[in-house]
Amino acid sequence: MNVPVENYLVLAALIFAIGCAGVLTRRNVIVILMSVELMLNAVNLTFVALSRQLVSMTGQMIVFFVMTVAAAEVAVGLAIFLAIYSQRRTVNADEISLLRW
Amino acid sequence: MQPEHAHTAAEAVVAATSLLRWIPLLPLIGFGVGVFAASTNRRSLVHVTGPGSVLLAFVVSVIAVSQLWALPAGGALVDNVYTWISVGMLKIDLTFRVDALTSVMLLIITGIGFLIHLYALGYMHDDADEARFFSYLNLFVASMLVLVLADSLPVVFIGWEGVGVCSYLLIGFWYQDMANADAGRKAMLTNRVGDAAFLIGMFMLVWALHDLGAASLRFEDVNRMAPQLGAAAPHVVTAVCLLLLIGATGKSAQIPLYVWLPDAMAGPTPVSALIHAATMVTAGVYMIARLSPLYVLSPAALDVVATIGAVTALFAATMALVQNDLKKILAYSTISQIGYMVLGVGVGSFSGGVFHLMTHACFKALLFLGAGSVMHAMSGELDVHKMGGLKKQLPTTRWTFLVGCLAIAGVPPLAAFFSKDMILEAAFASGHVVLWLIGLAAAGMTAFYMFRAYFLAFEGESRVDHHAAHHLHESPSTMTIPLMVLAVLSIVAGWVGLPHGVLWGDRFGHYLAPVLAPHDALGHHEIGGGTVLLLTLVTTGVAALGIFVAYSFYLKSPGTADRLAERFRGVYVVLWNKYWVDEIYDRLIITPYVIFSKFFWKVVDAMLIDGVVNGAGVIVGKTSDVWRRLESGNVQHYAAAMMLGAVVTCGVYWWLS
Amino acid sequence: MDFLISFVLALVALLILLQLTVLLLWVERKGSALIQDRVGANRANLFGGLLPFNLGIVNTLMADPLKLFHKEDIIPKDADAFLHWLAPFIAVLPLFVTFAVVPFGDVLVLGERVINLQAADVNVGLLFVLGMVSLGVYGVVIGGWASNSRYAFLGGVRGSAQMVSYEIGMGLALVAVVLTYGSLDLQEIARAQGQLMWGVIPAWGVFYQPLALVLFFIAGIAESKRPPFDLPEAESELVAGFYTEYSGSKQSMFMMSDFIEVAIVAALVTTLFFGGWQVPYLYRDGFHLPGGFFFGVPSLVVTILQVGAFLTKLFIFCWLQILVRWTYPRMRYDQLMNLGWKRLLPIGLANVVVTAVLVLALEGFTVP
Amino acid sequence: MDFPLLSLIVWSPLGAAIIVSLLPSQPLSVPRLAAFGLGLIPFLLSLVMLAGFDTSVGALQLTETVPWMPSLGVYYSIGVDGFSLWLILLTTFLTPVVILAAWTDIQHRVKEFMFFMLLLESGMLGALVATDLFLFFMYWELMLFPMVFVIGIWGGPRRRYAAIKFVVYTMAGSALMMIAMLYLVLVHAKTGQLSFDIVTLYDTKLSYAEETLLFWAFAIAFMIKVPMVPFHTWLPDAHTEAPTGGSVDLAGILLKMGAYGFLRFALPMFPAAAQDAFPIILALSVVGIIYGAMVAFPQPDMKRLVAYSSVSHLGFVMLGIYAFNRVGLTGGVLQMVNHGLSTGGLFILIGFIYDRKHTRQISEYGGLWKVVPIFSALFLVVTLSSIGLPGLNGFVGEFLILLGAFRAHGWAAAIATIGVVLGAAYMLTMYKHVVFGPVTKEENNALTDLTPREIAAIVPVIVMIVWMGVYPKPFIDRIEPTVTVLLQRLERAGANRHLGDASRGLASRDGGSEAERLAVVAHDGVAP
Amino acid sequence: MIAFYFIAILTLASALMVVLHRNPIYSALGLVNTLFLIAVSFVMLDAELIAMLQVIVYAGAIVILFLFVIMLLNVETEVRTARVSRLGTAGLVLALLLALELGVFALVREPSSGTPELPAGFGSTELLAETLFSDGMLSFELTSLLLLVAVVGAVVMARRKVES
Repeated sequence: MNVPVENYLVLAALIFAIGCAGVLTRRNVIVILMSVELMLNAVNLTFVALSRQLVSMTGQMIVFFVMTVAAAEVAVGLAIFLAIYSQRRTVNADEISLLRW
Repeated sequence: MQPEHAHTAAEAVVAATSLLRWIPLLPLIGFGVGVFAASTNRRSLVHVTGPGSVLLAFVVSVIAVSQLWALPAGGALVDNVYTWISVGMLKIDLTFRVDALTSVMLLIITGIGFLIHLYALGYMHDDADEARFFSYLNLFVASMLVLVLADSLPVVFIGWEGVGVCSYLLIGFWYQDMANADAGRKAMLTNRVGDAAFLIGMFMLVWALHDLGAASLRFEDVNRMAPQLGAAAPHVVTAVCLLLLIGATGKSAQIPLYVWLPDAMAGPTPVSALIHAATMVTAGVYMIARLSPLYVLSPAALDVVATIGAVTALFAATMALVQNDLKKILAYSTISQIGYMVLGVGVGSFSGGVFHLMTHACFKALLFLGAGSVMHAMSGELDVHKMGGLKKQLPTTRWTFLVGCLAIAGVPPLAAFFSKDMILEAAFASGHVVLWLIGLAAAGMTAFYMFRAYFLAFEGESRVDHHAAHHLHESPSTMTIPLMVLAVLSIVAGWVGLPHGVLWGDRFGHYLAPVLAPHDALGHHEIGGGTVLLLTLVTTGVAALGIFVAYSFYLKSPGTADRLAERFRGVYVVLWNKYWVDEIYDRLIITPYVIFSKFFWKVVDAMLIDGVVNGAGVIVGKTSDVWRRLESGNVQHYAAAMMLGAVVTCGVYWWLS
Repeated sequence: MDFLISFVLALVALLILLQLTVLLLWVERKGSALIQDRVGANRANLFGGLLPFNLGIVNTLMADPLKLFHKEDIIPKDADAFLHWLAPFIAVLPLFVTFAVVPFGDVLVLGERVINLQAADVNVGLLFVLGMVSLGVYGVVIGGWASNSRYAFLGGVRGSAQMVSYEIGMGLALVAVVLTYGSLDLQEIARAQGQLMWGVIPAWGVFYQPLALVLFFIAGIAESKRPPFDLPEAESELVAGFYTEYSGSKQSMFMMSDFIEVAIVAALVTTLFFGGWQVPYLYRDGFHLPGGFFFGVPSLVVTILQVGAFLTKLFIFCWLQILVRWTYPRMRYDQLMNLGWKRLLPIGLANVVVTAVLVLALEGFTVP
Repeated sequence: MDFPLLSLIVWSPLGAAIIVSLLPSQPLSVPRLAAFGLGLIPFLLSLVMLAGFDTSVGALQLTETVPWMPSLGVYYSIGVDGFSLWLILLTTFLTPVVILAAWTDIQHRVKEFMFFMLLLESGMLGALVATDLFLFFMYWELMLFPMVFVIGIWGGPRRRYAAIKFVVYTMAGSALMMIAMLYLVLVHAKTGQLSFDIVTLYDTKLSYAEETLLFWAFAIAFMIKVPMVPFHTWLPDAHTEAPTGGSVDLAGILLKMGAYGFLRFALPMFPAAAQDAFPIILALSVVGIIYGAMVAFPQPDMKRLVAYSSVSHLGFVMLGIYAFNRVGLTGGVLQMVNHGLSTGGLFILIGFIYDRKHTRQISEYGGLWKVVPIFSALFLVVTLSSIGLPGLNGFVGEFLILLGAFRAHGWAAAIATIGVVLGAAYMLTMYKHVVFGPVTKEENNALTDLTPREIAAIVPVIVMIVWMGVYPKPFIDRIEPTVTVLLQRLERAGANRHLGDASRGLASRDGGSEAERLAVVAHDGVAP
Repeated sequence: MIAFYFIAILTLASALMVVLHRNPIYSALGLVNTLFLIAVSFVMLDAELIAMLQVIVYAGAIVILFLFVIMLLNVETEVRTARVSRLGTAGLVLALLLALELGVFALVREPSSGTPELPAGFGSTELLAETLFSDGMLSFELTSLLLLVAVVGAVVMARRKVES
């Protein structure tokens, strides 16, 4: 199958944009985190597509790392949300402003 | 420093020796011992070392002087100790040098110094801080000796400031009384003003000489180069002379810097005698005499010198007229007498100045010690109006004091008769008739106020209050012996400098001649013997008049003075308040200085500069207070910012590519 | 032609799986009866008992599915209809796919054509298996959540936690195996087990990785939510756990998924630890007994023997699981978690490390 | 010199600091004794260095060069010459003294205090020996922070303010300096050689504009450190709030860094610009002399007074440096050491009395001589040295400075000379109020005189004060050659084009330049 | 090609679902769907291993975690505010711009000259492993460290919740 790499890139771009929109528009932190995952995956897709294009494994390697980091991020992030929720009974981004000023 | 050098300097034999360093060193050792004694209070120790060290110094000085006399006239002993400072062309050796002039000073300092130490033994006997006193006194002697032994201006300056500090310490010796401390500080600061001028003078001189290729401040170099200098840069010479003169006025309590001396009487009387009468205060005169070859090159400067001297002499004398404090009277008389010396050197009679310096050292020391003895007896009372009729209780003191008065009044054949005459004669001869008249008036006043003091204190009926009266007593022998010795000296000291033609003539002048600038350097005409005789009679007459007036006012018909005071109220008040000079200085200098200091501190420093500094801090704080608001704490805002950044970045990148 | 073959292969795999599940349904019923010393399913019958002997098995095979698929499909009120409908499919589909990578035989030689007896030859088969199995969770979670019922919800939550936890143990066990055989391809692993250890013992995983076997087996049972790990569907606590609110065909799908998981676990155990389709000493040309004896066997027969061996082993391990299911009591939830995180995980890690060290140390240890 | 003596001197305090920090902090005597003992090591080493110092050479000696970041042209290159020699000795000399003096002054966190003092010493030494701009800058900062901590932790009530003020002031300068430094290096890199070595950078070709800007960047940094009016207000606060040890090191060495910076960097690197800057700097130093003296006069707080006196004294130093002739420069360098000793001594003594009474208000004292004669006597000596009494160290420096300055800029020197009088004014006034007069405060009668330990701390300082006053020649002899070198540098860059008429006329007369002629004269003492 | 567009459209659809659906559960499902489809794309890009990892890590672990937390907190569906917040609009605009730009990037450059032929075993475990343990060694170790830290951190966080 010979899909030109541009298609994947555009696809990735769109997914990324969608992720951005999610991060910016949603109030629920969990969903925001999901959107972040979307963005990460968009990047992954780009990497893989390009590694295919450039015939180099490095791209895939980076994807590997990205996944690991994502896993860590989610674990910690969700744990934080749990903690916050137990304190403030909310998971709405605009109601959590611990770092205010 | 190389002998041949000195040869070219003053065509005279210069003998190197390592003896001289001991002269200042001995008192210095005494000082060290004194410090040790003071810190571990072993008072008995200083009884030996205090006077002892000075005595030894005296002995060594005598030896040195005798060696000097062994040399042909104009010779000198030189002791090069070590190089003090040496930068590039500037090489300052710590070198001691004894020539005629120095030898005179040496003997005065060590000799009279010893006597006064002796006197102090008795005077300070029941003072707890005796040890400290003697250590200071020794230190003073040491510095004074450095001053006179020095062969270059900077080394002179060491002694110059050293004696200043010592006088500061000794004036404030009884530090418990703030007044004394203030007096000490006043002395120090006033001197400092002079010293600053002195320094600048030195700088000018050294660079001027440097441009002539001989950057040195050694006296023989200076004096040797003086003619060239005068030719090359006469204005420089004048400036240097005047600056050094200011220094001298500070040290020698001349107008305008005399104000410290009267207050300096706060110190113990031996100090007044030694420092503020015999030695230190004459340093200025010594210095001018020392640099006479330079001074003679600038008639203008010399005129200034002479004028200052004469005016001071009269001015101080007038103030002395109305003083009631015995020591104050003596203080003003000292100022006035030094005025004479300055007048003397000013009119070119350097030997005359030094001559009067020597005689004055004798009789003024005598007078002070006498006053001290009186004080001792009167348990600290100094007001002449509270004395009277002391001659019964204090015979020795009385006689010696009387001798002193006669001497200072210029009664022949006592000391001042010859020295003062020599100066006045020189003044007249050099054509400064006005100055001569002033001097004459001053002479008359001197006679008057000295005898006023004498009559009030020793003659007439006693006005001593009772509790002081019942333990009136003659001072111990340690005090009286010096008095007698000094009395004798005051009588005979003048005989070494008789007028020309009279007996052996002016031996003193001859002795000093090689060192000092030639008497006729100013080219003033020699005057005939007749005139000399006339002048002598006039002065003597004036002196006698003064004595008589004093007698009639205070002994024959007491109260006349008060009536006069009533009559000439204004004059009296002015004199009584010493022309308000202190007050004027206070208003003109000190108060503004303090005000400005406070202004600089509180306004410029605290408000202006720190205002800017702290202001900067405040501004930063305020601005960040504004920016801070950006930290909404809402994650999405940050995310939005990031996003915006990304968009912009990409946009820019795209734009560029 | 190729397409046809792969289609056939896929079909075969699917058939094996489906038959197996239905069979297991009956085996479980009869087996439990046997263990509990009772008769078990014996009512359904053909021809109204005209026949002298009871064809219970056939009946059961036919009857149970029929009954289930004819029942009414109830969607509870306030349930999220879509997800409620979706859940069972999510539960079943990945499992079907999973079986595709399991080799049920070596090769079938038809004329010049050599067919690899494996539905889908994925060179990362093992990972594929793991991935699919992990997808199975969603059925549970969504089903539990969608049916808007406390019991179901709790079942879903339990299920998610449990399965995520035990995947790790499972993964670690597999890692050890992979290290040993140096491949992720199940077929290769199976082939690798054809060699002999010291010329006698077949190089099966059980001999190389006994510990891994235990771990995998336990984790497998946990993954398939069967007792003693059946917390998500604990009858005595949560009625029927995540599928409380299901009935009819959907419920049957959940049950099917249950049995399919049993089958898959069995298949994996077989393939990874018991030589898969391997028959000891049997090679493509025949038996090579230790000591140089040789009996030639036609390759078709070889293939049949191997497939037969595979199926036999499969049955054995299914039966083993059923035995476990009816033998052990249910664990408490904390015990479950402790076992997963504090026992299996460390042991698994240790096993991996030791294996890795050994692999490096003595080269010959790795089989191929 | 194969044996890395200089490095040893620089690093030994650091080692000492580390050792001290590892020791137990209780009992307090442990860190104190350790710090004192270890603090002596660098001093002894520096004495060895002094012995090995070649008097006849003006260039850098005992140099060491080790590649540090060769790719950046950064080398660990150090050396010592007449400028740094005595300051190094002063540093190593003062540190043990300070530790001894701060024995009881510091009661809490003694170990940390000692650690910082030693660290500070190391930093100061490093800055003094560094001949690589980068290295110097590093030490320059390393020198800053221990002092900040010392002020900020052990300081007085307003220590926070003082410490921050100190930091911000200095950092402001440092920032400028760093920029200039980098710029200079980059300009030099155009020659294809990337180097931070100052001797190399001396010969960087700069346009006059560049040179001027760079000079001012450096100069301001150093002027703040000196400090020159109007950058001085950090000093009184820092001094007042700092503990005794801090004040002594601050006055003793830190302030010298400014003037030293001028000598080592600003002047030789930007000779022309440096000399054209003379009107401003000269004016500021003279203003500083008078202004400092005047502001010092009404100060109610002893330390503040002494702090302002430092402003005045450092003004003298700058004046001497800007005389641009042998005498003035030598005097300036010498005066740095003098000021270090006398002001250091003053702070030590004030610290002693502060230990007893816990106030520095002059009005709180009076009549101390009666109570604590030994203290008063020593205080007297140090005071006199501070007001430049001939025979004590202060005079020699002042004399040479004024002499030199008088040659270059007569009026400036003349005005500055007034500073001598004013100096006496405030010092003696303070001394009078503290020591003379009746004992006004009752509790002062309870004051105890100096302990042997305290005497041991201050006496070495006084010995040095007297020695340098009575026999300064050895000191001058080691400074002078370096001065000559510097003068020749300045000369080549057209020095003394701004010097007084006299010298210009003279230069025209014997054709020779100030520096050369002085160099000639140097050999045969008095020129015939 | 068709397959790609099919997959792509599905992917975008499910991605949109993540962002748009008010119910977190659906978002999560949308996410897992997207991820799975991306995995498929990976397979199409001859990155099978990555694809599998994608499924295992994301689908198998991460999203389950999401679901778990969502259910644990049982987050109610978001109440959609009447008007879209300023931030929301800004976000949308930004997202669009970004998509535009990135897309433009991808498209303006001259089209890639077909897809290169791959060497045998590209994307295989061995190759990835080699790259990973040669070039990426350090990063690998660091990542492992990061994971450890993350675990500890997560535990600590969760613990605090339990205590309070």
